[in-house]
Amino acid sequence: MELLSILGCVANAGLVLALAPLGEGVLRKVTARLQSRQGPPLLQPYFDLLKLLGKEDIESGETPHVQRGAGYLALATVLTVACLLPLGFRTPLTGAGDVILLVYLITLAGICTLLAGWGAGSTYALLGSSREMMTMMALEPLFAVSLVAGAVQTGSCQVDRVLDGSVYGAGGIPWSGLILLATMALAFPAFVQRLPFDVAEAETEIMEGALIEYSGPKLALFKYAQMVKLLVYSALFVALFVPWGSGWAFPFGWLVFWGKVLAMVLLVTAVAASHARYRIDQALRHFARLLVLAVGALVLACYGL
Amino acid sequence: MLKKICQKMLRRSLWVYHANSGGCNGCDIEVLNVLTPYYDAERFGIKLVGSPRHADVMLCQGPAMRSTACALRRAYEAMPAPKLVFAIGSCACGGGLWHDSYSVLGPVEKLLPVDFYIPGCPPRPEAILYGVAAAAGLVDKKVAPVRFKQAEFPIPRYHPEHLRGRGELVVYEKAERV
Amino acid sequence: MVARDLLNRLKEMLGPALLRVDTPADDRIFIHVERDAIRAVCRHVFRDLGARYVISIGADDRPFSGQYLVAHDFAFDAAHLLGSVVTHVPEGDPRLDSITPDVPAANWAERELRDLVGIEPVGHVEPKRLILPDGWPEGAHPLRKDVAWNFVPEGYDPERAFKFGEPPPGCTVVPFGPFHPTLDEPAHFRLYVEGEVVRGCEYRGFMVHRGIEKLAESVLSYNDIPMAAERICGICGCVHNVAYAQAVEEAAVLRAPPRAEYIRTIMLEIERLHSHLLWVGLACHILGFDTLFMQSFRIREPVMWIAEKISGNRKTYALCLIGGVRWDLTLELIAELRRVLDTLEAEWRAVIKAVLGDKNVQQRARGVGVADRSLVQELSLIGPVARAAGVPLDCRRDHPYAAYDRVEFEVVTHEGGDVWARIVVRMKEVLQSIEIIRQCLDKMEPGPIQLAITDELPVGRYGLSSVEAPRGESHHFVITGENHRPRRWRVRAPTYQNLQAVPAMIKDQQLADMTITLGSIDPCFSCTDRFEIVDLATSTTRVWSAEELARLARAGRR
Amino acid sequence: MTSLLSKIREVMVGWNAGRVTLPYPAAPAPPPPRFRGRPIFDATKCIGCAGCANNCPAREILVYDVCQEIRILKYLGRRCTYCGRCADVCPEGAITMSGEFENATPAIGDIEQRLELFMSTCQRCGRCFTEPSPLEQLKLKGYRFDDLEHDRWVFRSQGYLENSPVVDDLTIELD
Repeated sequence: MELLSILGCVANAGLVLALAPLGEGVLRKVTARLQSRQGPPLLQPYFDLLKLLGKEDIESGETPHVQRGAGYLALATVLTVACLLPLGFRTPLTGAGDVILLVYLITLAGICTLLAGWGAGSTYALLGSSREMMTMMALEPLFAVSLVAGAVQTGSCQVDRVLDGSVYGAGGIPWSGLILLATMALAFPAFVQRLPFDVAEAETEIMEGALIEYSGPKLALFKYAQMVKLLVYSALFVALFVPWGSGWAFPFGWLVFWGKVLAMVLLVTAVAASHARYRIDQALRHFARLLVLAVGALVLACYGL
Repeated sequence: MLKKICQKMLRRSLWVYHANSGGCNGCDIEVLNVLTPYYDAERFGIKLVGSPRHADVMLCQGPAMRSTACALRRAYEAMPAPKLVFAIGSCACGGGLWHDSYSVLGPVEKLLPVDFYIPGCPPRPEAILYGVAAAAGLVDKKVAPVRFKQAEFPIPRYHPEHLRGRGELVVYEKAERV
Repeated sequence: MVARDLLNRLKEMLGPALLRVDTPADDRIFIHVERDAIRAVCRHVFRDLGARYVISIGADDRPFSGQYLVAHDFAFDAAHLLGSVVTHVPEGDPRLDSITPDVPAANWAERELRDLVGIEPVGHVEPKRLILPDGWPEGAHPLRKDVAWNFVPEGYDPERAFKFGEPPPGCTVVPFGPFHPTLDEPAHFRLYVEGEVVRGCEYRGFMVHRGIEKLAESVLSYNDIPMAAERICGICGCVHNVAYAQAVEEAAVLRAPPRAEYIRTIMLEIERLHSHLLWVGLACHILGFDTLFMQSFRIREPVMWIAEKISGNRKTYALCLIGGVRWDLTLELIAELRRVLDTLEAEWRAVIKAVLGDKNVQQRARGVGVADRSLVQELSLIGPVARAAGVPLDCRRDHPYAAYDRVEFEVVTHEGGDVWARIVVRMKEVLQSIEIIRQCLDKMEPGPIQLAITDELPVGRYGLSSVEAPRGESHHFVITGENHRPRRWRVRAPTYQNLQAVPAMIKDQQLADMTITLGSIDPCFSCTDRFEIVDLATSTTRVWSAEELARLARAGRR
Repeated sequence: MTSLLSKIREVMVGWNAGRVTLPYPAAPAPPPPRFRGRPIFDATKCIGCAGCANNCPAREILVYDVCQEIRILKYLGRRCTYCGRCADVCPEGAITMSGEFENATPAIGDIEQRLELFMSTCQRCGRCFTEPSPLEQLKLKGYRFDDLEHDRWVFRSQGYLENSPVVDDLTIELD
């Protein structure tokens, strides 16, 4: 059992690490198609990462230790999340954590960006950090509410129970689940830090914010973490809100699962390609509205709807 | 090992940082144009980045100016190795019309080691693509210096010393060389 | 009010201080006044007569008259009149009453006088360095006639940094520039930010000052300058090219053949087309909306191709010489131009329809960077910025040049004066430009495109020319001179005026709106700085302390 | 709702256009006939009149007389603005604006063109050159002595030479 879950973890992490740049590649290719151009090769993100890994690493920030730590932590956090997820199979770390842990891990991923900005210490990095902090504070409750709604439905805080049972545990039309699905879909680009909610890095405003001071391998770590995030959060979203079809026998269930993840990536792409970036206050207002909706859904869930 | 892979990958993934140190904007817009649908530099992995720390290539446009010299220098120093500098346009390549003006230092090569020159005022987007492709070794360089030297003077010089003979037949001795 | 009325009024008001008035044409007036009367005259012209301030020109006239020359240009838009208030300043006492307290729009122009010619504006509100590099010593003035174009004074210190003012209390400093991804050109804004709100800013630009005017008066010749002029700006180069040629032609009393005028009009409008499409693209890019950025560049590309086919280059057309143009339009080119315009119009209408309903873009653009009517009047803002505030200013109609008096078009205005209004104005102007080009193509008749000039151009004459660039009025002032080059050539690019309004426009706005506000005036620093930030990661001043950051976070939570 | 509709419209604008990317480096992209690419100097036609040098806004065509008979004409290329004025004013048509735009090079000297011309002396005036069009009769700049070693342009006209040591740091003999 122990060995199996370790193997599962390794497999999950490896799978995510191997596929994440491909997801990014799909995103870039489809964006290019929407913009009537040819676009980079699908494998472009792999090239980018490999190149970044070999580049000089300039340690220019205020606190290099924090900077270095933040990079590793960012990637490690999302990989841990990956271990808690069923990527087409069962969750590798069954019973090892509950949804509270998941919420904390997601928060930790945001904190890494924060640390990155603080470690760098330049004005734009700090601006990016402060924006990241604001977004985090708005998003965290939203995510927590959706997980708690699931927990309420299934009566358990175990990750796999919540995910398995999903938020559609109730009989009849799962209103609360559908509302949560809608709110989370609207907030999803923010979780993966894509347009129109990439206020914390906003290339044309504050020049990639917290990452401005990073170069070479450390930048690669952050970029990698971001790509993995896209994939892992898509998988999480799929597991939580679009569970239909995942329970089928091996090749079908697996295919359906990854098909849905791909659909999520495409959704993110379409939204990113057709929206202008929100200002930080507009983004926060947007999240606040969604939070109200989500809380409403939670109330519904409590009544078993 | 990583260094080697990086060298190899640099050809397929060039992140550029464009620094206009004081040009007229024409080259900037052409560089932007290279990213747009008709030319789409992204298919070669070229991406515009906002911070010199992320960049592999610095595209210099405009001459080296007195007022931006320090900033340009610092931007170059902020780039992680291996780094390249491309000079785009006549201003960056040779200082432009104002190469000797009071507030201009001259071509950017006075401040930074330039690896590749893409002349033009402004260069066509194709020219920029060609330049980048040439720098990546995808296409061959086409220009070579032209030197024309007249080996012999084309017009005979009738110098009395070279005239031989007398009477009706006068031979100019060096005529065959003309 | 025509020139004669103006003349009578000034006579009455000034008496003996009025030295001479020249009206070389119905739409031009040069008022020569005593030095001491300059401030009163300018106040009268600006405040009482409602003229729009254009620019101040300082020239070193010592080799010819032993004095410095200063001219303040004004435009009477309703009366279709361009005027200049000229005065002379004695060599020994290069001081002149500043007009900035009365005419706030003259702020930069007078600081420039001080920098380049060395005429001290007495009573200026902000007598700081504007143009010359930071290390340039005081007292060295490159535009004086006794120094060469490549003159670098002793005591030039490349290490010296500019002294900025103190930030307001409670604010942090965010440097913006000199290299920033949304600024294609170097310029430095020092923003004073409280939380995410900009409380003020200080501008230190003019990093693209290349000394073009000095070059023109010392080494180039009349027909070289058009090439230098169009490199003032890479986007609206043709505007400067035409404006310069027109200014010299006016001074020399020449007139380009009609076909040349039509070709100039067509090329100017082609330039407006590509510039506006470019701007819409860039604005979207600044807002993070890359799809529309790509689309407007895609739609723009055929315009660039046709420009390349007509003139031989995509941007720098090298169009004008004195007395005509260099490239003629053949029948095939005309047919192709029409085809390009048709597809452009269809595609652009689709884009306009889509964008006008786009709430997401409007959210970012409405109520942002507002420049209302009073600001427009006070700072003499021009072009789309003025038109977006509902002020119908358009040189093409107010001061017709080239063939604009023979075509019909509408001056597009919009209400609100915010970024959104500017987007709407620019998008609709594209359609007007297409109409203008079509009319020109219809009306154009065969004929010569270049005037045969056999005599030398007269010396010491003044020429004014205003051309409506995509960004607003571009104004050129020329004094003809010896050695086949002008004695003084002064360029006022549209951004020069509009940029002065940016500090007022961004005050109390979100930091995130800074870039789009600046972008919305379509800044062209190379234009502005002609003759003459990313703040690099390493050079940013570390000014935020941990407490401040914590406070910031709290502010964010609220 | 209208916003969503406009979003779809915006996306459709791009979608309708299809993929427009040109294959450029793989397939050639010939410039239009009037394109002003690299000027090509034809040494067999050049009479060494230096009209191009006098009309170059970038002042990058340098002319230097080694002796009475040999004139060196050097086109630097590096700061050429491709305005085509040199081709316009050449009385012999020795300069053509070619369609070459693929001029990128790792060494800027590659764009250089250097002509060493033999000048025969006109018995009457020393040097002869007729201006091609009436416009060119706007007189040319003062005679110049260029510094080929330093790719520098030296101006010897009125005004700026006598009292400006910055410019006049070359000691060049007048004919």
